[in-house]
Amino acid sequence: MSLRFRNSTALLALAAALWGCNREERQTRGKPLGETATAAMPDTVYPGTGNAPAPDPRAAQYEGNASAIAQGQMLYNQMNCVGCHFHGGGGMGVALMDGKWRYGGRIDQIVASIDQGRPNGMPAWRHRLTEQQMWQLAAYVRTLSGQERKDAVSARADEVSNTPPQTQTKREPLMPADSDEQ
Amino acid sequence: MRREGLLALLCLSGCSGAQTAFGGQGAEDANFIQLFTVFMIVCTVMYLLVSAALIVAVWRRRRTAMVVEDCNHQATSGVVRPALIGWTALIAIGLTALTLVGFFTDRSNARNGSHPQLKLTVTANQWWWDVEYDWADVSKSVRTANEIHLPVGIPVEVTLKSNDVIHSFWIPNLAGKQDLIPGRRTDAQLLPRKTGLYRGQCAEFCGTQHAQMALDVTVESKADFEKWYGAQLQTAPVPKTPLQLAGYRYITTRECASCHNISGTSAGGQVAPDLTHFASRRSIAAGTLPMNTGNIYGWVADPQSQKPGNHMPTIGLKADDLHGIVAYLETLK
Amino acid sequence: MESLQHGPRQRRADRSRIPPPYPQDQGTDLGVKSWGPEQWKIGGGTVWGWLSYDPVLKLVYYGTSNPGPWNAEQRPGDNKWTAGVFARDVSTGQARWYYHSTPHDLFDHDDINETILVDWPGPNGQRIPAMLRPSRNGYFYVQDRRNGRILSADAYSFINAYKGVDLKTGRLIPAPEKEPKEGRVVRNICPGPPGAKDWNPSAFSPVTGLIYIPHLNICMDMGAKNANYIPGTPFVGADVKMYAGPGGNRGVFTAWDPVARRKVFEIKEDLPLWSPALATAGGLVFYGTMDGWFKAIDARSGKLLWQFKTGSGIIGQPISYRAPTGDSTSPCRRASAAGPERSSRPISTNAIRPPRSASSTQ
Amino acid sequence: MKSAAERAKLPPADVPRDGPNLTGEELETKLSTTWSNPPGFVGWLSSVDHKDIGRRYVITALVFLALAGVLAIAMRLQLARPDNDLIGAARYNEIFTMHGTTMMFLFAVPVMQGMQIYLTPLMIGTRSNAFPRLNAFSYWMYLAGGLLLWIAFVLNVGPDVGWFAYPPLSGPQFGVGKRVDIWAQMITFTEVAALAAAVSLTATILKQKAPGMSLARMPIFVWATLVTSLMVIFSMPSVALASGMLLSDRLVGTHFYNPAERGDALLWQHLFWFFGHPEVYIIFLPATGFVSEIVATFSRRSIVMYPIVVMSLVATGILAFGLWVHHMFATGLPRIGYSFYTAASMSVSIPTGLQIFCWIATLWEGRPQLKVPLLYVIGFIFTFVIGGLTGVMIAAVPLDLQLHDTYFIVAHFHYVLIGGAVFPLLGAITYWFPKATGRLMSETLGKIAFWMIFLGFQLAFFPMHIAGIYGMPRRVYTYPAGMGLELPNMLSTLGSLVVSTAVLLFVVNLVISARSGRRAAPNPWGAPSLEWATSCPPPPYNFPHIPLVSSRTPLWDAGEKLPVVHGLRVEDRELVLTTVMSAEPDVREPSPEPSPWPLIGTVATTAMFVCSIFSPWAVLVGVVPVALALTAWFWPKSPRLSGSL
Repeated sequence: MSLRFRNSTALLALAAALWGCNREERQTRGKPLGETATAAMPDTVYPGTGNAPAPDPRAAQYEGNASAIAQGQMLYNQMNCVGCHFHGGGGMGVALMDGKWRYGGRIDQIVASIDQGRPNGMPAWRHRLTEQQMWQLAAYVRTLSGQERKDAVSARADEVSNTPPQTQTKREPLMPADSDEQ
Repeated sequence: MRREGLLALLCLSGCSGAQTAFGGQGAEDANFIQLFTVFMIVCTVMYLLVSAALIVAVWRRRRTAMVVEDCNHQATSGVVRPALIGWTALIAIGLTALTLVGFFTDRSNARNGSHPQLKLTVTANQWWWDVEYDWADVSKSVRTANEIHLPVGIPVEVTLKSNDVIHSFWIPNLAGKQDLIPGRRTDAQLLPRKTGLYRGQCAEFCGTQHAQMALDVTVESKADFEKWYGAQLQTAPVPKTPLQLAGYRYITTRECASCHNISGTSAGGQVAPDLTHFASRRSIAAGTLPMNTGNIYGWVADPQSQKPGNHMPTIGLKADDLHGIVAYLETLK
Repeated sequence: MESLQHGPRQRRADRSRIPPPYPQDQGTDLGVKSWGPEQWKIGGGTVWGWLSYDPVLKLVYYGTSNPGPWNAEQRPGDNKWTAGVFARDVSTGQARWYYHSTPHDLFDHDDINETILVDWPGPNGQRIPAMLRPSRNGYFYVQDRRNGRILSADAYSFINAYKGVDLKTGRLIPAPEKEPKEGRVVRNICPGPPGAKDWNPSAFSPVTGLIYIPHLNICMDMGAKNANYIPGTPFVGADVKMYAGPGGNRGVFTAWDPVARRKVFEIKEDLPLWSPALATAGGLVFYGTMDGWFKAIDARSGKLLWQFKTGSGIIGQPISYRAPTGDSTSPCRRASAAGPERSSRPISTNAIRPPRSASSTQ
Repeated sequence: MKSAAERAKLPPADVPRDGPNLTGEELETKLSTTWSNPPGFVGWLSSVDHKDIGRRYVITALVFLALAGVLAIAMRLQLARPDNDLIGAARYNEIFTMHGTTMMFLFAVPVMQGMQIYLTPLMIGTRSNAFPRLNAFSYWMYLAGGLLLWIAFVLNVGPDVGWFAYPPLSGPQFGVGKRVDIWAQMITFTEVAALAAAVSLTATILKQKAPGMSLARMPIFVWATLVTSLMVIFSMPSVALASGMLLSDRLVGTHFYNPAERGDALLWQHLFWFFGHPEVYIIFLPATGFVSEIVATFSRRSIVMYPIVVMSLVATGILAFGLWVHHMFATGLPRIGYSFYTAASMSVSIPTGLQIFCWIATLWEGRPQLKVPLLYVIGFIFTFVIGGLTGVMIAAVPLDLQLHDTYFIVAHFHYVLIGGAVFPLLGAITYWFPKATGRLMSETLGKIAFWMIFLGFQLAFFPMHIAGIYGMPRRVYTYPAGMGLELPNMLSTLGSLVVSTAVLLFVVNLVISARSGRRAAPNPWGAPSLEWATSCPPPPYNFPHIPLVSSRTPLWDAGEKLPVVHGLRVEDRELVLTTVMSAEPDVREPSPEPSPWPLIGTVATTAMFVCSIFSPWAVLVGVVPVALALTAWFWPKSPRLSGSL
């Protein structure tokens, strides 16, 4: 086979490997033993705005990772997030399927919200959930507004149908945090 | 006598097995062994007939030369037609007999399980068993995980549910398997005849850790069962030593309480095995590790290395937290 | 007053002299025995509805809320003292009697609705001190408030979740096919979780002898699942989808004749009626709708006499009072606010004089 | 040579046809130019010759057999010792899923269909399959499905939910990522391929038998092919529908298998096993066809009681559709229903019992020659009957409740699939190797390989019966010590190593003999059926003149010269179509030319199928190129006279 043909197939295989492997990577242990510092405290006056902290290196490991999102979906039901946020529509808790993120919509900012809790009833899950679980939850929460890649998401859960299939959810544009209603 | 002979024949290595269909300690499994013996005999006879016929047919007129002797390669000798009729009759009669024997064994199994005096509900989850004893007096019902205690001689009805995928409830020494299917209620009947320690296992592929989803079954006398049941009704003991207190405080306020339940404490999680009488069980994590202090340390410190892919996360505990937790867990007899 | 209704006997000091009216409520420590072990501690059943007081009998009447979690499979047993009505002695706090309207509640049907105390026409002309209650499970209970015995219990709204109330044993007859099972949705359960009528009180008019019930017509599909208990988070364990009941309207304003035990008239409203009712001596009945219409209807015929558009949905209680000018027509004042937290912020409006012509043409 | 257009204008009489005045060398050169592939690589890709397609099918299937065999060795090494950590849980689940899926969908069915495609035209005396381009399309779709699955496996996107993929584990919530989608789409590929091949084979058998070859004179292998093809046509749509519904559940959130929304996990099991059980007979019946042919040739006489054997084939084919619920005895369905399926499962062993009787009777009546193919047949009977009898045992509900999903079942189906289908296949490859390559395989190497496979197989799979009874469930990546499972598992691992070396030896024998084996005469075994009437390897047009058949064993009864039929065109591809029952010559039918469009159609369909894993719109957009390819494929050629005789 001509050199050019062999190189192109090798390149294609590599690209396919990269594309496929991150989604399917099964990371069973979140991080090595020992505690790590959680995300830095956000600027409390206009949380989620201003100079958002540098993106956390762990984001790449959880964003678009199918098994993390699946675990997050299980935790979302098990940790009673459904009770307040329903299936993304919101009730006592804020809606998670729209683009408005008062405390920042990036995955590490969502982890900070879960970790530290937020006013009006969001409990702090630090020490109630492990780091890995919080990152998995954040990865799933982002799928409710269509932020995650469509091939890593599960179309529905084996429960009463509630939202349109997340594989078809339109990606909500992330609105700046200090948008109209404070 | 026939069964013992057969057992000896097939017992290649130590058939004291805690998980073998040849245990025969349950009514249904005893029926299985008898039926299995009947089928083995009939099938062996048929097999010997076929083999003998084949060997004789091949050896009788084998020739090395590759030539068609005479052209009458159509003629068939007189013996073939009656042999065919005899063979067909033999197969038909044999199969009809086996079908009827199988049918009546099934009926006797159903009769054994028709008047249960003890009701259980087993809910399968991904890779552990949630066991509840449905007592007539609701406040006396006991909830445990990955283990079943049964009084000998009492017919038991087990209602089977699943919270996620299809599993299969199978304790070979006692009875055949029944699937646990989400959205459906199936049931299994057990009638233990001999006391002893047995082991059941999930028999339908249910995901990453299907291989390590076992349950310990203890069949004991009625008195021992009552004693065990009474102990299970008690709530968790109050921690005494400071180390146990530290463990108690960690478990009831931090990650563990989000999933596990310890009756009598504020840890009320319903989505992981009930730990109220954790230390009284024979194994950890659905039969993955035998119950001893070293294994508790190993499991709590890093469950993902013992049973990779299961839903218990590695918390990354500091040493003193770990000591406290293990100390407290060991008080939960 | 003791808000924790159940618990072992010594906690509740319950020495009710007259036994509860029905066998289902008789026994000792039922508050613990009718639950799984330790489940009564996280079983809910608090009080948040309406109370009534009978100065003559010196009894206080109130209902208790639904058992937790909504997934009934997780809490076997009758789940005593939840979703029922207590009658307590006002001085000692002893429970005189208790009636369990919805044992082992499956659909979040608290029984905290208002209990209207009336004198009921007894068999041979004498008066029975009775208690009327349009309950959330859809039955209009008429009970003898001295001992809780049921005089009548009829469905005032469309119900398929229950088959009726057995007047001899006082027990609600369940519909087995409507019982939600873990892992499988049950469809078309009426009434839905907010019940046939939610907390918004109805109004009794001694003039017409009718009860004016602003209530819902909502059915649901319900799927139960294993609820996890984490203090500080909702302990529900059910997926519910609510939609309009038969007829397509989500609200009904019913005038109910408790003696004849039938519906005199009803007004179909598109949106669910969460506004209480007010019946006045002038033969008018006032109520508000979710889209902000404050309406007055004729007490006898139910004809719409007058309506006024307010700025937001109405769930507040309309009240009437005599103005200092001594004018006979009683101006109205009601609070209207419909917000998620349901706190009703009164919006004072100027006095509303019902059009003279309308009221005089009765 | 005149151009096609000019030939179209010639009066029928002047068109050059094969006959007494146009025969021998001159005819054969003309025919080979008409029937050979266009030159070059594109010509190779656009070949529609059933021999090319059949050879490609068999070779590709054997490659997949080797790949799945390697996975089997990996599994056996992991299970050699208790609590072994050679392979992790997730990886082991992927491996056993790939082993099962590849063996069932990418080896067993395709290799049987490949042999059928290669042999059927030769055995019924015609020049090509009925829909040659559909055949080519079938192979390319099969290849595309196999590549999709194995490329995904290499890229760590391989399925890990078992070859049966029961929802809800394979459903949208628990079947994480795109693993199960790829498995389900591979099913779509292999179903389309199998259906296409089955339709082509059925039409070939019914319409293109040589004149005189009535249904009662067809070789038994052709009967097996007919029954198998009809079974494919009736069973494959069931799993195609099931996997389609699973894909739509996973991609657009439908609720076919969602128990919470009134879907049902058992719906999948019914649809899958309604296909699943006929599939194992689709694999087994062609093997009985091989056995009948080999037994007839090597005992030097025709099969005893031909009608009984044919009736048994048809009965097995029909009964196979009535017993799928014996895979679901543990799912809590009504018990009385189970007893009907027990009876049905027992009754399906009667026709097979009759077939075995007839083979043994044939050996009894004839003069058996202990050549390698016959050795494989004898090994088949010894092994398959054990598997059949354990099958009868697990047909009874009380036994199945203990033995279901244990290693007893693994032993059972390896006995009936390897014993029942792979042994006859190896015998058939040895038997028809000279016809396909013109060279004989070596007898000594063949015998060594046979005995190693036969004994290695017993060592590998008989202990699994014991492991199953000792409580070892299926699909476990490890097992605890102290349950008595150590010895059976160690023996099984040793046995599997013996079997793999033996298969290696067989492949070596294949490769060496293909190049330097003894040259084969047209009929090296003195066999009776038509495919031995033409040369080894057969020319592109198979037969210079279409033979005339007057008995079940034409070569044995025809003496020197096989009577032939004249009158087919020479410069155009033409076949004789005969009536279905009595094979009276009916009409001369033009046979389609080689064309690259089936391959292009496959590429378009592959693009549509693969992209539809990721977005439902791919189905709409992808249909356009597929439609274009099919239009070009069916574009009518210059008009030609298809004169009647």
